[in-house]
Amino acid sequence: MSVLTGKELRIVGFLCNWCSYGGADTAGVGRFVQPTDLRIIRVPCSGRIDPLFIVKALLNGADGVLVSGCHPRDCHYSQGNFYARRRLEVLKHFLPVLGIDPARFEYTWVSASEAQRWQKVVSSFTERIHKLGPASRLENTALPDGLEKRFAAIASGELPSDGKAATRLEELKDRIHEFLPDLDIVIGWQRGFDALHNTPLFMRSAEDLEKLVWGPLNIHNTATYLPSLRGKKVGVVVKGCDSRSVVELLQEKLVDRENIVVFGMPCSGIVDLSKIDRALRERGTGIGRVQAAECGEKGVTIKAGGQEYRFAMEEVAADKCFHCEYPNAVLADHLIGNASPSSSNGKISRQLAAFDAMSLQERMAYWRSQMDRCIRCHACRNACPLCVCKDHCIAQSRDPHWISQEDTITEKLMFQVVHAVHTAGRCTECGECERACPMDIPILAMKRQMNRAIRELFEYKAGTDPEAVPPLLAFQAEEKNIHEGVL
Amino acid sequence: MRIGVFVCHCGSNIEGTVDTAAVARAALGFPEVALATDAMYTCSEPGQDAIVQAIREKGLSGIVVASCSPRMHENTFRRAVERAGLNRYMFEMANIREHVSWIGKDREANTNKATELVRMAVEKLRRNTPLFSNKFDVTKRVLVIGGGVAGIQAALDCAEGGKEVVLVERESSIGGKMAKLDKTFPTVDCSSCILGPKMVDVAQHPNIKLLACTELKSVGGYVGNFQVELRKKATYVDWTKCTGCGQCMEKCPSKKSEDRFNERIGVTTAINIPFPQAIPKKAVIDPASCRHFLKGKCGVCAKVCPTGAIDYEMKEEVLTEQVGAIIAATGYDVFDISKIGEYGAGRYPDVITSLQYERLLSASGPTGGHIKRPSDGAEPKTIVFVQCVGSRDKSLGRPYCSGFCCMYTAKQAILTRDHIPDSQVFVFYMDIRAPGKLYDEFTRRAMEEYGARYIRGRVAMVYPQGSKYIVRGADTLLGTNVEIEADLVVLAAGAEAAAGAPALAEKLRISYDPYGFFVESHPKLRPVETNTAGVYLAGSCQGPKDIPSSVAQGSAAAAKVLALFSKDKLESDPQISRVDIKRCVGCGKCILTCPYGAIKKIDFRGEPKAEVVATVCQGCGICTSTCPQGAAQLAHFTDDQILAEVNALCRF
Amino acid sequence: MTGAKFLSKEKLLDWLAELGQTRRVFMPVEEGGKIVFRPCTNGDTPALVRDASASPKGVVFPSSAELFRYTKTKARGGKSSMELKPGTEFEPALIFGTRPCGARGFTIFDRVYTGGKFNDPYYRAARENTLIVTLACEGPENTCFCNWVGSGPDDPTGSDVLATPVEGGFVLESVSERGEALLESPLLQPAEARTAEADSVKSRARAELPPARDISAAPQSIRALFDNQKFWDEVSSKCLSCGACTYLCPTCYCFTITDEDHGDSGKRLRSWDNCMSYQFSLEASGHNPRPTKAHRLRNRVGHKFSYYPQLHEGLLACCGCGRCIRSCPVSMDIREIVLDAIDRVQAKNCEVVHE
Amino acid sequence: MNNAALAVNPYLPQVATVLKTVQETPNIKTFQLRLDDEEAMAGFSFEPGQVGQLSVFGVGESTFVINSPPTRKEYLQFSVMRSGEVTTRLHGLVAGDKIGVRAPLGNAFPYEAMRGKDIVFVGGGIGMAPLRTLLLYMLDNRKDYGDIVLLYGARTPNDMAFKGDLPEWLGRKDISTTLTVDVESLGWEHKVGLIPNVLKEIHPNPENSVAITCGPPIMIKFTLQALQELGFQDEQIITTLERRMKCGIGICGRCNIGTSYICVDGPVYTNAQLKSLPNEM
Repeated sequence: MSVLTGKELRIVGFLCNWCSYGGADTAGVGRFVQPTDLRIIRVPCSGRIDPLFIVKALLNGADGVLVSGCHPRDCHYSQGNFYARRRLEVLKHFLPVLGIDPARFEYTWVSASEAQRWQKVVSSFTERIHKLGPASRLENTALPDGLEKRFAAIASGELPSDGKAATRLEELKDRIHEFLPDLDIVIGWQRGFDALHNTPLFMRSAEDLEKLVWGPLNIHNTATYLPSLRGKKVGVVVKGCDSRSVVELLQEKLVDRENIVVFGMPCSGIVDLSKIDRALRERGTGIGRVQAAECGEKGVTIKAGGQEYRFAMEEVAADKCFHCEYPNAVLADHLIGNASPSSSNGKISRQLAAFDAMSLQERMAYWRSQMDRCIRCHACRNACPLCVCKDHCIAQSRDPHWISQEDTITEKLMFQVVHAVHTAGRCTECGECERACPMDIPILAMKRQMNRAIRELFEYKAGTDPEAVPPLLAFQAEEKNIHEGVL
Repeated sequence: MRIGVFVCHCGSNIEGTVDTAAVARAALGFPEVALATDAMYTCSEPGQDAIVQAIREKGLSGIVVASCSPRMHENTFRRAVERAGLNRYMFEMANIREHVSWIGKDREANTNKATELVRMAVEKLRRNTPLFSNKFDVTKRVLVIGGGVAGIQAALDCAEGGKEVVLVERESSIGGKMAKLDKTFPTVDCSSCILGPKMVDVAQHPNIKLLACTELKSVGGYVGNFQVELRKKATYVDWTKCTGCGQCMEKCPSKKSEDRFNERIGVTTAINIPFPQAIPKKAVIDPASCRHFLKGKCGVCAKVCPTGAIDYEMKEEVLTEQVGAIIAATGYDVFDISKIGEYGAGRYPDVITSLQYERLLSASGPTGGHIKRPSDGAEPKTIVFVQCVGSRDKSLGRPYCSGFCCMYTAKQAILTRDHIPDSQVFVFYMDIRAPGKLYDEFTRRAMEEYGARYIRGRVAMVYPQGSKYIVRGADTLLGTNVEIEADLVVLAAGAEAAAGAPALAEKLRISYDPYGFFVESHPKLRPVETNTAGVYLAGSCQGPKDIPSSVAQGSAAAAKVLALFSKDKLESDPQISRVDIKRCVGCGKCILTCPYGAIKKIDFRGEPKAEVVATVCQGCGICTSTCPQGAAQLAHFTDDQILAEVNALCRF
Repeated sequence: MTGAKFLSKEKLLDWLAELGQTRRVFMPVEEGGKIVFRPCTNGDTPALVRDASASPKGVVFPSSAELFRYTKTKARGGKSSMELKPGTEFEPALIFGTRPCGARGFTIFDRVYTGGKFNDPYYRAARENTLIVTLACEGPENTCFCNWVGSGPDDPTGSDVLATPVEGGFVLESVSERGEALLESPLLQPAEARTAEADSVKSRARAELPPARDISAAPQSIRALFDNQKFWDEVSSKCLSCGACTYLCPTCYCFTITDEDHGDSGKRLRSWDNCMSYQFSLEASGHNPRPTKAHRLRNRVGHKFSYYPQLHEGLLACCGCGRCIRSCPVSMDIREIVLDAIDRVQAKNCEVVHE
Repeated sequence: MNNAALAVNPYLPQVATVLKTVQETPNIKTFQLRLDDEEAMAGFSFEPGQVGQLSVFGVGESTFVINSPPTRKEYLQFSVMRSGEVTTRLHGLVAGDKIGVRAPLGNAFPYEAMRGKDIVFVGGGIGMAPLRTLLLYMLDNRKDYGDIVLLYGARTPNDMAFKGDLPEWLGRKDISTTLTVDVESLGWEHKVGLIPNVLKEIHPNPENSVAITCGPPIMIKFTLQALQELGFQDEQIITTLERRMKCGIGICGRCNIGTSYICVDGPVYTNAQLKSLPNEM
């Protein structure tokens, strides 16, 4: 321990060179006595501060982190602190998701002349951290009994309804058939290795078209493939949620509008294979032994081990489909059939509610127990339609060296935080990260929490407007929903 | 790497509350530290020599100095390590004075904290790499925006220094606010007599290219190599032919054009030369009041013009200029007094601004130098001056002092008494701010010799009574209310940022304060520089200034430009962002967020990539915190360097 | 050889506890809906209804392990020295409840880690000190294809003891000498007639597996298709290039080496890596011989079904456990790719013959 | 195997101390080092073409050809071009710093089989490093070999490494040395032109010859073409591919070209061998 045990806690400060570092200097020159806990890292601008530095500090031993920059409009680089304000405010909302008390992090503005104000900021922040005491460490948390069960409470609510899947498939095929000659590839779905596992289909010819299927087993987000097919003429069949990814990719100019043709299908919800697996296991068999499956209006009928099992859609639908706001494509060149009615009723999902009900300690323990299973395959990342860095992800990079190869919960969780922060304001909650996880780690929960913060702060929903700018790549001089200045 | 650590006592400044020897001992245990020592004054000559010697003798490849703030001495030590042959960026500073010894009393805690700051500096230094500046050519031409006195001074000084100047003025003549003034304080000499010759110098100087009726459209490029687009407005008069004879003005049938030069006291002709001493002395048609443009027929000016200069078909033009530096001297605007309803400006014709009053005083003004009430042309006998109108007023969003109002009010009080010896002059003031040379003496003269009655207090309201105005205010010294029956009320309207200043600042990529004034690099030490290299400030665009200060700053800006141009090649600051092309996925997020437009999209083997324009980048690092894959890295503040600092603090 | 033993279901935990006195015992347990190998602790029950989601390889070959630690020390006068300490000793372990495919995976490791020019001392120590009690399968899942690679639901390869589930417990048969010692526990009874029951469980399981496809032409076919970029582009179209397959695979043994420093000391780590990752083959210069997912998938399939068998007497570097199919986010099916490759080459040869 | 430590724990480097560094070019630095364990140093032997893994502790490892000849035993020499993380940190090392070495690894140039033959060395940029060790070995055993032709090229004179060796090589009568740079440069007295073109100009006789070439991928590609045009058979052309190695001991699985692992089967290959492998460069 390099902090003076008993006397000090570990507080890290990030100060911009021009205002706050100068303010701290001025406070020194004025001999404004301050507590000694704070150690200051000088950065050129508060806009240079990646929120991940703060998470890194807090996950690795800091008891508090303080950021200070120039007052809004006074930025030496004219806009840096505007960006910083948004990013830091989002972080403040996100920290409790990790089980970190948001009071352990604060950002404020101090100019080079505000010596007294700096003294006050340091003193009151230090006092606050001392009141909170030493931060609990991820590796020392223990999961209270029953917590996992409480959280695993199956989502419920309404599903979008649609009963005409079969006729629509024919319509879809006709439409694709019409356009296929002008396209290099059309992405859809086909039956996979067994009756429950559909798999993405890359149609290149009319024969391929025969393999196309439609239904709640089309669980994959077809938009994920688009950036890697840039330069080709690509048709893509989308569900409502897939279309939001397309919109987001268009917005970020990662795909070219003129090169993609979107076939929108109204969706009535998809199944969560993990739920089916769990349900089958409770009945003494398993998803690996499924012989036949049929999805109808009433739900899913499965034959396994010579027995037949029926599940209502409500039992096995993916969580994201309950209260689905966009069952139809938000952007499509060809909309097939009538739209499914949205099932959104503005209620928050039970998963979010269950998470909200946990204490900070419990949340940290929860992540500890979940991340323990992570094998670091990064399927979550590669399945994410918006993780466009893929081959250059900082998870495997040495320069910058954000994440080490050490097999620790902290490093694994740090990666998930990186993912959540990098997709903040961009994530459409398609849920591919969680679905792709071979270890069933509920990482979507983290992103849903992040999205909720983004919605509250910026009244923004990703993947609905191809012309919008993601909120963390923009700013307003006056932020309507950000009320900083606690210190 | 072999690191040397020097812990400074700073006399007793640090040593008083930090055990520097203990810090040095601890530092010796840090990675790659080959030498650690404490010294009395590291920044002194022997102190620096010790560093140089240690580098040479011990083969050190990096230096940490733990002493004062890097804002104080970073450059001093960088130069020192450079003298010893190291790259100047192989140096880090731990601030153990301002951030430790001066703010903490507990010697143990301070020593401990200082040690940690040194550890942090060492860990960062381990990840430092030598950085080298790039050299690039300089276009030795300067653009001066604004032809007020500050701009004129800057332009003349640069031109005298042998550099080409492009002087751009929005109006049809240079001269700015000063040209409108009758006399100047504290010498009460004639404003146009001292400004006029300078304006002529501008017109005649071979190195100055004067572009009036012209505005800045866009700025590209960077220090030494700006590409500037200028928008030359249509004047409908071919200036190459116009001789400024004024015949058109005499014959122009439309006499309802707003007289901007005379501060809208009265009207003028649609074709107009604003004032006799105008430079350039060329006519301009105001299409808003010209009959040709309004009704489609007239053409009187075209008929009378002896040189056939009238060109109704003239179109706006865009000119491009290459310059190496830019001086912004766009001046200020006068606070809109109609915003204060209780004074009745706008409703009552005889409540006017000081600048309008200045036109009334001026011999070349609309009244020929006779003070006449705008309402009835009568000579006012009782004149009330109200100071701090739109200054020092938080409720109006103008908390700042406009600086020069006290002085010009005193001047106008004196001139009033000169013009109308039997007049009575009252001045409502908050405080008298007269700190300049001979300034206080001057205000005293107004009171003592000229009998202006100074009343300390604010005016609550002005309302008409008959042909006069009742000015009701407080005398805070006497603690009484006062009411004065006035013939004319002159409001000392404060200075505010020129309209469009923020938009211009954005084009120039410089900062502006909440009021729209441009922000200098450092309030004390870099008063004419801005945060954008190669862009300088002169005059009131940076904040309210009187003539001497504006001229001084104009010269200062010119000196900066000449110093810049004294080098044939410029060196770029290497603490800028770089994009690792191997990691870049071309998502363009950095391009979106860069406040300087310093990142451009390039094509690299058929794939889009980002590239930093080294000379435009100012090193803020927003791109680095934006780039999700860490491809954009701000040199000297890379992710790894900051992570090393975080880890040094958290993991030990 | 001692005869087979019977372990009653009731005594399973006791037996594991007994084994746990001398070594760490790992067994499959359910966690968050998945089955993973965890150290056996009091109160846990093993999840034996199906094969574990993750393979047991992590016990012997941890996802990240220290190769060594270094400490730099400075003596007075600036002279420094560097001390290296090899990774920690392996504590004896036992894996209970892997399926035959998981145990077979280690034998594919062995040839690389201890059978080549250089020996991996960490792996060797772990392998030598880890006993494997394998649970024979009662029936296949849709993704199982162990019989294609020469294995089967009761394949003892790589195991020390093979346990076959029977009514009320397990029949334990030793496969190795070390396994024999495990059967000496007083908690076990002679299997006697239950051996026959076990045999019928095994043969039933074998019968339940769909017939194996002949993939003996895979090594040549895949090599022949090496330059057929179109083929690899097509079969890799839907691949996300995530590498979940490799981390779950009992035979994927590739790793990366990275250093982590902490002041003047630090460690060199050896961590799982996978050939589906762009970084895997990225050279320092920025050149990448396997720039696209098609190139990388070609290497993965090639390695398992062509290169490895060519180097190791035809042994495929695949144990047919089907994890890569079962857990693939987009349900890629490696069986399909191999068969496709064989078919294409055959079809092409036929064409040649017909011409 | 010549290094006992590798047999015990092939991952564990031997600690060595940097004796001397030479900045060859702006981005190539040469290191001379000695193993700290004197006994190991005395017992150390290798063959030309074999590589070593150099460690910067805390940063990582990278592979380089030992470019001092086995006949000069007082130090091991490596030349490092700065390109990645490890090489950048290697460049930061100064005399006295500690470094880790795992060596010798990989195969060697078939220098025995080359006896009595004419030798053509074609090196480009940092690619001269592997050739140097063989060249020096041959110079130390000069009578065993026939005519020796050396063609060494770099982008600019500034990028030319081994400036300490060049005067000797140029001056010796028993080898024919040609230097070339890509572009004309002030004060440059040697050839100007791309290596393959200059090679064609020199026109070495393929009869009873072996060509050894090393350099950046693009140069290799055209040099191979040039050699073939000159009549060199695939068996007569040798190159080295150490840049893909990671663990160095044939286990980590990343340097394979089909069935061949560069770190144990290579890094030295004849063109004939490479052609029998899948085309994955």
